Formats: sequence, C-alpha cells, structure tokens
Amino acid sequence: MRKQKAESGPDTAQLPRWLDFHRSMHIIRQVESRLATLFADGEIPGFIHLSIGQEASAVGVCAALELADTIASTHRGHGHAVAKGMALDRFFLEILGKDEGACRGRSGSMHIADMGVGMLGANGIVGGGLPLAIGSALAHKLKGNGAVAVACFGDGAMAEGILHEALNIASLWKLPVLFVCDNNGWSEFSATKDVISLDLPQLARAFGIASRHLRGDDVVAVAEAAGQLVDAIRGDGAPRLIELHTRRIRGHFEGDAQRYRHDDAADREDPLVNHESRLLRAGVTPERLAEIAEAARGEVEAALQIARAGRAACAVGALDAVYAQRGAARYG
Amino acid sequence: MRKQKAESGPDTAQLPRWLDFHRSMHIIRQVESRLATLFADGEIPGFIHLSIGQEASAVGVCAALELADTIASTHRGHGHAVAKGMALDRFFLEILGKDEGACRGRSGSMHIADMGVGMLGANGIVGGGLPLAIGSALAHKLKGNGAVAVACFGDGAMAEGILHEALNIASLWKLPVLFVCDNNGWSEFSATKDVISLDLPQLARAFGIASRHLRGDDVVAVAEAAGQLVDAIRGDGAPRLIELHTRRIRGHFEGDAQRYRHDDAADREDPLVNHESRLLRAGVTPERLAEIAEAARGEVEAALQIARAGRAACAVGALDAVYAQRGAARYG
Amino acid sequence: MAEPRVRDALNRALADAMAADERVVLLGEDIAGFGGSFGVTKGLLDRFGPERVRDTPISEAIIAGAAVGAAMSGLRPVVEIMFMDFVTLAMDAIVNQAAKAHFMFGGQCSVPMVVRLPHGGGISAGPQHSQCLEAWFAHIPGLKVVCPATVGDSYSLMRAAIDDPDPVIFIENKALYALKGDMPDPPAAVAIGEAAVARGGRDVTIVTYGACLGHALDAAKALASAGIELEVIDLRSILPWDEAAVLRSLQRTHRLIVYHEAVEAFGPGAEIAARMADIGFDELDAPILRVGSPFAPAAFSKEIDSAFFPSSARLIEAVRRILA
Amino acid sequence: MAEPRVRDALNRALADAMAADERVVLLGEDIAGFGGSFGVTKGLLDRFGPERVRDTPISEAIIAGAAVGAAMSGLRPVVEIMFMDFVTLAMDAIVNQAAKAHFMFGGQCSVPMVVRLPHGGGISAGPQHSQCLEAWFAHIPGLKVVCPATVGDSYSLMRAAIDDPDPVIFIENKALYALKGDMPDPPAAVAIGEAAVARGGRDVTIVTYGACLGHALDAAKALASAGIELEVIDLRSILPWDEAAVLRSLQRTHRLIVYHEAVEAFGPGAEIAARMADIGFDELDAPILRVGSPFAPAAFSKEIDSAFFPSSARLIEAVRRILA
Ligand SMILES: Cc1ncc(C[n+]2csc(CCOP(=O)(O)OP(=O)(O)O)c2C)c(N)n1
Ligand SMILES: Cc1ncc(C[n+]2csc(CCOP(=O)(O)OP(=O)(O)O)c2C)c(N)n1
Ligand SMILES: [Mg+2]
Ligand SMILES: [Mg+2]
Repeated sequence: MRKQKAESGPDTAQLPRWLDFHRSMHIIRQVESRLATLFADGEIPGFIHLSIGQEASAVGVCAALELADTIASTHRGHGHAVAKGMALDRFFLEILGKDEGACRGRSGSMHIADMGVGMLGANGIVGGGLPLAIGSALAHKLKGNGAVAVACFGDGAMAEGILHEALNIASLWKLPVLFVCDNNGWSEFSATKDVISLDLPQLARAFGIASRHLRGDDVVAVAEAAGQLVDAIRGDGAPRLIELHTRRIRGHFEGDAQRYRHDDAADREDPLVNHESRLLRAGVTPERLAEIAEAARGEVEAALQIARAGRAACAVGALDAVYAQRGAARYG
Repeated sequence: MRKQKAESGPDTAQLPRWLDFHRSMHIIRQVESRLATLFADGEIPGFIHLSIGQEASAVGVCAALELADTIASTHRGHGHAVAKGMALDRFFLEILGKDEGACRGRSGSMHIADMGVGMLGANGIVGGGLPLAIGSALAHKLKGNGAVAVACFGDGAMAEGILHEALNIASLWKLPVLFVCDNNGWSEFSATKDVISLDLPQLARAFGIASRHLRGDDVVAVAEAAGQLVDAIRGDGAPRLIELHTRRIRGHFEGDAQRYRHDDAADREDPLVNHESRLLRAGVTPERLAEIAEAARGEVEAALQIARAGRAACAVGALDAVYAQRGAARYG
Repeated sequence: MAEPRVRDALNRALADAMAADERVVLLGEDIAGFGGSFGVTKGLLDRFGPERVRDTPISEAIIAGAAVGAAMSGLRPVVEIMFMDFVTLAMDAIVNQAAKAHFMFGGQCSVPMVVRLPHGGGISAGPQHSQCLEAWFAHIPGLKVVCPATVGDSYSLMRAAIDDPDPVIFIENKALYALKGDMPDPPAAVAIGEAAVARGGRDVTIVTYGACLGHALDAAKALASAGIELEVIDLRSILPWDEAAVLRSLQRTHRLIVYHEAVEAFGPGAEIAARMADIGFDELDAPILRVGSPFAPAAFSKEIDSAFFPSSARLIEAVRRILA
Repeated sequence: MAEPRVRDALNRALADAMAADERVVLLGEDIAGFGGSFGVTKGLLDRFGPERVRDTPISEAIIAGAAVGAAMSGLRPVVEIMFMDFVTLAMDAIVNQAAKAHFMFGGQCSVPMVVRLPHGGGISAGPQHSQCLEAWFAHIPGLKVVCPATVGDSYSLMRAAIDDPDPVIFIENKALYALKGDMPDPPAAVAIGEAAVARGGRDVTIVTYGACLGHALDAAKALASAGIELEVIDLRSILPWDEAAVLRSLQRTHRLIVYHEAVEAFGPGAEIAARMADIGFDELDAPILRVGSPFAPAAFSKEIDSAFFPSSARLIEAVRRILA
C-alpha cells in the first residue's frame, strides 16, 4: 500500500479536533478492553467481536457525519455505535443484557443499535448492513433531507453477492451512500487473500463509484478522506467508497485462540499510538494526553457501573414484544 | 462497441466449418420459428423465450466445446441445447410436454436439459446457471478430465449478486469455466442500461479474469474468440469471460406485445444474414445456401412430427418420481 | 369500472395508499414502465412518478434488503418479487432483518414494509415459477402473512398491509388476478388476522385461502344438492390466523378439512389441523383431513400441472371420506 | 477414543466417507485450515488435502449452488453453512435447483449433496444465529431432512446422507456437539426415514428430535418415579419421517406430544400432529399437544434465551395436561 505523504507541520487550528479524535479513540479502546475482560470473566455470553486496532476507521468516518446521517454496521460494530454518538450507559446496558439497554438486552453486541443516533445496528449477517444502508439512503433521498447513509463491510464481506447488488443500485439510483470497507486482512480465521480474488478499487470503478483506499491507522487521514467523500456525496448525491486498511489486533471474536494466525499486517500501526505521536509532535504534552485517556477511562467505568447495576432483561414481556402491532389472533 | 476489423479474403480451408455454422444456425432459427407458431397456436403452454437473433452466440461458443464439456444455460436456452448437441426429437418431445421428452415433459422450454450432451439445463432463475457451471467446473477440475464448463448469463443477470460470487470463486480456485454473457440490451421489459450500472470488462478485470467483448452477430468471430478462450482455459485451467452483443429480435417471451420497445440495437445484424453474406462473398452459391437451409427445415420438421406423435406426459408416475431413492416413509 | 378484477383492486389499493401517504414507495422488477409482470402496478408510474415507483435491477436480495432499511428510515416500501419462487434470493432480508428488527432492537423501530409474492400454479410455468411457500413465512415470528381470494379483500388487505407497522408478506395468487368480483364502496376495512365465513353450513368446516376458495365454494354448491352443507372459511390471513373463527365453526360442524394449493406435507394446513387437534379436540367427530398439492414439484406438462393442483373433486372425495 | 462426542462422530463419518469414495468433497467457510467453526472438519485438510477440503469465500449462495452443479457432474459435495440462519442466502440453490433437478430433468440426473446446517440456541448467540428452520426444508419435495441426536446416529446418518443420491439437509444441533455417547463398532446402519424408540413406555408418546431428545429422556426419568411412563421416539429423520413408528406408538399410548426446539407455530411438529389427527384419530384419547419454542425470535440476553428454549419442565407440564 502507498505510504501517506509526509505530514506537513502541526496545524494548530486542527488541534481541538485532533484531541477529540484522541478522546474518542480512547473511549472506544477502553470500552472494548473492558468488554474483553468482562467476556473473559464470564460476565458476557455469546459472541463479542472487538474492533481494537480499527478505532481510527470508526472515529474518522463518523467525524464526517451529522446526527441525521445513518450507519449500518457489521458484527464488529462497537466503534461505529460509540463514534456515531451512542451513550455509553445505553451501550453497556445492552451488551450486559439489561432491560434498560438500548435494545432491551435482546441484541447484545452483535446487533447493537441506537436509532436515536442513526445507528441502524451491528449485524449478525456478513454483508447484512449493506442493503439496510441502501434503503436508508433511498429514504434520505426521497425525503430530501440531505443526509448520508454509511454502509460498513469487512474485507471478508467482499465475497458476498449483496455487495455487487448494493454497488449497482447505489450507482444506478445515485444514492447518498458512503461504502466503508474495513479491510483488516481477515475473514474470520482465513486470511482474506485466500478467499477473495478481487480488487476493490477496480470493482468500485466497474460501477462508476469514486473511491479512496488508504491506511486506516491514521485517524486524521481517515477523517480527511471521509470528510471529502461525504461532502462530495452531499454535493451531488452520488455514492462513494472508502477502503481502510487496518489491523485486527485481537482475535476474530473473544475466546479466539488465534492458532491459525501468523504475523500479519505488522506494518499497520495501532491508530491510538499513531495519533499520539502526531499529537506529541504537535506539541501536546504527554501529561495532557494521559489526562484525556484517563478521563475516557473514567467515563467508560462510570457507564459500566451504571450498566452493571441495571435490571436483567426478562423473558416475560420480551416474548410478547415481537410485533409493533399485535394481530387479531393468539401468538406469542 | 469497436467495429470488427475488415475481413481478410475468403479462407477456403474454413469453408466446411462455415457451412456447418450456417446449417446449425438455420436449425436453431427453424426450431424457434416453429416454437413461435406452436405457441401462437396454443400447442405449447407456459413460457417460451426465443433466442432468435442470438444464434451466432450459441453456435459460435459451442463450436469450441467437446461432448465432455458442460454448459449451464439461462431461460433462453434453446440455442444452447441444440448447439451442444441435443437431438431434435428429444428436444421437441420435451417442449411439447411428452413423456418421451428428455425431461419427460416436466421441464418444458424453461428448464430443458440433456445430461448426455453436457447440457445442464436452461434455468428459470435469472443467474441460476452460474453456480451450476462453477460446480461442474470444479468437478471437471477434480476429475482432471480437461473439460470446461460454460456459464451462460444475460445482461440483465449482471444485476444478480451470484455473478459476483461466481467470478470470485472461479478466479480464486482457477476453475475451468467460460463465462458467456449474451448481451441483448434487454432485461425483460427494461432496457438493461436503465437497471445496470456496471461495466463488464472492468468487472472481469477486477476479478483478474481475462475477457473478450465483441459483437455477437458474427458467428465466425464468436467461434474464433470462444475457441481461443476455451483453448486458453484448457491450457492453464483459469476462467475466461466472453461478452457477446446481440439483438433479441423477438419479444422477451412469446406473446410479448413489446409496446415498451423502441428501435434498439439496430446496428446489430441478424447473424444468419450476416453469415450468409460472408458465405456468398466466399463464393458459395445462393442455391447451395438455400439447399442447406431447406435441409435444416426438413430435419426440424421431421423431429417435430415425431414429437407431435409422442405420448403426453402423465401425472401418475411423475408425482412418484421426485426422488432418485425413495425414503422409508410415505410421501408422493 | 363495473366489475373490477383482483388485479384492479390491488392496483387501486396501491394508488390510494400512495395518494394518502407519501411515504409509500414501490420497488420491483419491471413494475414501473411495464406496469408489473401481472399488471398490478399499471399506471402508477405516470401518476406518482419515478421516484416513488421504481424499476429495480434483477436483484431480489437488494430490493428486499433496501426495503428493510428504507422502512427503518421512515418510508413504507411495497416490494414486488415477480414470482414467489424468487423470494429464495431475498430470505435474509425478510427473515433475519425485517422480521427480527422490532424485537431485536427492543422496540426502537418497526419495519413497515410489504412484500408482494405471486404464488401458485396452473399455467404450466414449471417447477421454478409455481410454488406456494407461505408456510415458510408463517413459521417466522415477526412477520405477518396474508393471502386474499376476492376482489374486495385484495383491496382491503393491501391497505391493511401497507398501514401495518410490521413487515407483511402479501401473497397474490396468479390464477386469481383476472378474477372479477364486487368492490364494496366504500371499501370494507379488513383487519389482518380475521377470517371470513365465505359460506355457512352445518356438516363440514372447510378452511381454505387463495385460489382454493373458489374451488371450495364450487364443491359446496355441488354437495348442497346432495344435502351436504359445507361451511367454507376463507382464512385471508395465515399469520396470524383466525383460530377463534375456525374453532367456532368446528363447534358447529365437528368436522374439519383444511384445503390449500400449497404442498400438503408441512404446509400451512398442518398448523391449523395441529392446533385444532389440540384446542378443538373435544369437538371433533372425525379425523382432520387435509387436501393440498401432492409432495412433488410443479411440472411444465399441462397434464402433470393440472393433476398437481388440488381440485374440488379431491376436496369432495375428502368430504365423502370425512362423512363416511 | 473411549467416549466420542457428536462432533467426533461427524468428523469420523466424513473421514470414512471420504476414504471410501473419492467423489466426496467438503466445501465451507473456515472448514479446512481452521477445521470448522464447531470443529467438525478438524484434521480432514491434512488427511485429504486442499482439493477435497475447501475453504470457501463468505459466499453462501455460490457454495450451495456450486455443490448442486458439482453433484450433477459427478461429485458428492458436503457443504457446511456455518449457522443455519445463513442458509437464507442459499435457498435458491437448495430449493429451486437441488430439490427440483431429479424430477424436473425426468430422472436424467440426481443431486447427491449434503448441506450441513447447525441450528439451535442456548448460547446467547442472538436472533440471527439460533434459528431452527428445518420445517422450511421438510416442506420442499425433493429434499430429505435429518437431525441426529446421538453420537451413533450422527455417524450413521452422515454416512447415509452422503451415500444418498438425493440432496440431504443434515441438521446438527449446536448444543449437542460436545455430547458424549456410545459409538457402536462396527457402526450401525441407519436408514433415512427411520425413527428410533429411545425409551419405551405405555402412557404418552413423545415424538422429538435434536437437542430436545435429551430433555425428553430427562422428563421421562422424572415422571417414571411418579409412575408415568413416557415412550420417547427420536424421529432422527424429519423428511421423510417415520409415520409408521409414530402410529405404532400411538396405538400403545393413545396420547401424543410433539416436542422440538423449533418455534411451535407452523413447525415440524405441526405436520406430525396433523397427520396423526388424520390417520391416528381413532387411537387418540386426548388432544395432541405440542411443545416448541414460543413465537418469538431468539434473543441475546441469557434470561430470555433460556426462557425461549422449550425445557423439560414445559414438557412435563404438557404431560400432566394430557393425562388430566
Ligand atoms: C452470511 C454470513 N456468513 C458467515 C458468517 C460468519 N462470520 C462472521 S464474521 C465473519 C468474517 C467476516 O469477515 P470481514 O467481513 O472481513 O469482517 P471482520 O471480521 O474482519 O471485521 C464470518 C465468516 C456470518 N456471520 N454471516
Ligand atoms: C431470479 C429471477 N428474477 C427475475 C426473473 C424474471 N425474469 C426472467 S428473464 C428476465 C430478464 C433477464 O434478462 P437477461 O439476463 O438479460 O436475459 P434475456 O432475457 O435478455 O435473455 C427476468 C427479469 C427470473 N426468472 N428469475
Ligand atoms: Mg476482515
Ligand atoms: Mg438481456
């Protein structure tokens, strides 16, 4: 992959924004680190897919978005949820399976959603978010609200035919959608190069969709590229695609012993470390950075404590809550 | 589309082959013309999709194939069946719904198949033949029999995600498959340009699949290109793609009033007329051509008469013939 | 329009819904310019324009999936899948996404979408264009499934389906599109989940829906002359289905036959029979019978295709058996 | 291996079938290098090589569809779809192509393929990773559907499925992979379509399969001390299912409960109940009851997930009701 061109000198006007990135990435990292320990301690059942190492992608892309924009995520969706603005207590309450959770404990990590902030859900189906984003973009377009829908997918999801159908219809209908590929090199336990034989830049071109392909370990670069693409989408309504090369620092899911894994993507940096170097170079003191990270940790811990004190979800009401409007007959 | 380069002088060594093309295309044309009248007369129920105008594609591609090669076709599959070597009486018996038909009257036009000649079936599902050809190619590869599988699809089928999955796996696994796109400009009652926003050459390239894109109204050019591609596939085992721009001279199906249709693809010639001009230029007499066409008509008529005298398919045995091996319990 | 057809009623329902609510949009293959393979959406493009009446690519998965996303973002999409058989390509969107969303997201959103699925045989369309797969959807919590059999119900159930906040599988029978019938003015309101007694009778309850309704009524007429009175219940909704109405009828007749075009084994009739063998057991004076298509694919051949359809003659046979 | 697990039996069956017949090939996501998400294919790559044990892209539609074409061209593919819920992406290949081919092509070919589908909940995997959708496949003429519940049957049915000339949907219950049990040596031959009487009893017939078998046996043990003797029939095959065995049992007990993990409404149990309400009607001394999952999606929350599973307590309740 092409190396980013050397950075121009520190841009102090950008500093507040950069510090924000630092804070957001630390929040996500901290959230997920806590999830890792909670899972290891048996406090969370089911599947937990962490995006540790991919925070710059979620934060950089969401930095380009407004509240009215929508995002349809993948099974690895914590970063997207938090970066899109989901409150941490709602988030933890959900992932701990509490009744006060955003989804009342029914979705957990793999389907976490918060409609109020335009987070249309993580998704248990690989490629499952793509059509949701297409539909959401269609709604934005018809309502003329100027909003953009973000369609997240992984490199493994490139194998699913739904990507093809989504690219075609987005291009054909000029839908305001930003396709975001988090390319971490892995399709579960297989290296993606062993199961995918396509070139994403060329694929986008085949559909007439302008695209950018860059390292996803630099939040500033991601935010800049995503910002330009989102601006372009708001300008002409047509879809764009961004591919971010990142590193999945942890296993496919928590509990993954990763015996299949050999050193991979070693050239991709930890985006948090990467960004900290930038901030240090820009003259921010290490103390300031640590302070922000510490505050993030505190925020996360506070939310987690609220969540832990929550009321466990309960089957009784839940099994009756299948429909928005019950039908005439007995079911449930 | 690029015009073919001017033909070099008549190649008399090629004449027998060219006359064969002439004969084959006339057989298919005649078969389908008769199907049109039979349908109009109410002798055939259901759906009949004619490939009139696309004969050069079926004949040219199948000219490159051996008996052991396989072909998975589309709903518009008569040409493929006949060009792959299906006996005309078996063919007509099937399409007239007779018990002696290749499929015992159960498939009719839309699913016509003849396993004995490697014709894996027309298909009622748009894109349905693609995975069948992939699987057949995998079987060829594992058996090491040197055979090639042909995956037919229309331009409308380019919208189905299965194409994407097929291209990926064919490329990844180096499967001996020839993708054949009959691009007649129509997706049923919609111009394909109104429902597809992708460029097939670029798409093939995105998957690293070498492709050729040419007019499909010149059987010699098609045969040459297909021959080269099939040779190449037999050489290195890797997939290739050919796109043939043709004209669907009749409606989407018989009975289609075509009110939606405005003059389209007028620049694409009738492949039969086109090829006759070539043969005339090569010195074949009009009488000889007419004679061959007449003989084709006779062959078709004879087969049709056999078929008409066939025994209508019968429900009694059929509804018990669902399984190759009945299970222990009652069903049927 | 003196005697409208089912197709007209559906068309009018779509038009009225679109006029009443600008969130209603139509998606499908050849539904705009061409007006739909069965003519249901004719004229709607001219009236409502290409933004709301959309010809889609041949991409069933994205059509259905986009409808889910659109519904989650405030539209009310009505999707046409040209033949029910092609819904095999759109099952993830319907089953894993649409059906689950309201529950899975804790009630944060609902998915008000309609998926129109033409089913049924009888036109030699062969094994990949004839299936009746409604039992699949009825087994999925979160979906609703309806299947009108009359002109009036076609209109009313379409309006109900579009107004419904949940995803509704709207099944149209291909053989019924040209059926003529009364269109009440103003149209009746029909709630999803409510059956209709299509004919009252005291001897045997026939529970049916879709194309079989007409055949059931034919059978009822034929048997009436022999002094046998069938009570014919048109289910109209398959999920939820009107258990109470079926039970009421059973309490009168004490005999039950379920009759539908879908393949009998593991078909929708199995649920109705099973449920009545539980809550209606004490009412039963005879075995519960089912009449459906035999356990085979549909075929092209006219002869096989017509033997495949569960005729009124087969229903009459079952009636004789249940009364024997 | 003293006490093999279900997972080991499946693994051994695959290995033995591959050793016996070189046409057998395996396709699936992460089945080769990783050995499968549930470890069923561990070691097979090393033994049979990458040509026959194939890691596929994440493309369920082409995996299943290619298996159909491969089977038509002489291979015997065994496909793993990682979770049954993902088969929503592969329905065309299974339903419109594989199931129809033998019939539709007039017997010219058959489609000897196996589709392995892990189903079932109980691991907080949520609404898109827990479904039991076997009723869908049982409704499709041309398919066969099996679901073993023991170590021995896992081996024997896998061998039978691979040997079968027709497409077989092979359902594995996720909660059973680690179950230990006897593995007869030599393994027993089990025909598709044959049930087993897992426990004899005179009072109530329990028809079950999959993960519910163990719970049914627990219930039987618990009730035996109260003098109630359940006869537990392990269906093993859902299509075709062993009607004769169920009827025989009913003739002894005169009471029937169908018990499975799939959602009750329109589930596999509906067919069994409906059929017995017909051919077994005269044997019945009580309503036919069903115990299945409630009509809701599975959920992540441990509390909801465990309430969702039809426990042996719910079965015992039903037994008390049927004997009341
Ligand atoms: C349709 C479907 N197939 C398979 C899976 C199992 N699965 C979950 S995540 C995953 C890998 C996805 O890889 P990628 O898209 O690159 O995302 P990443 O895990 O790397 O973030 C697979 C195969 C699934 N959830 N859905
Ligand atoms: C999955 C599926 N969707 C829709 C249809 C209906 N249909 C039959 S043919 C056709 C158009 C196909 O266009 P193309 O692939 O270009 O083939 P052509 O008819 O031009 O030969 C459509 C939409 C179908 N048979 N299968
Ligand atoms: Mg990845
Ligand atoms: Mg076309």
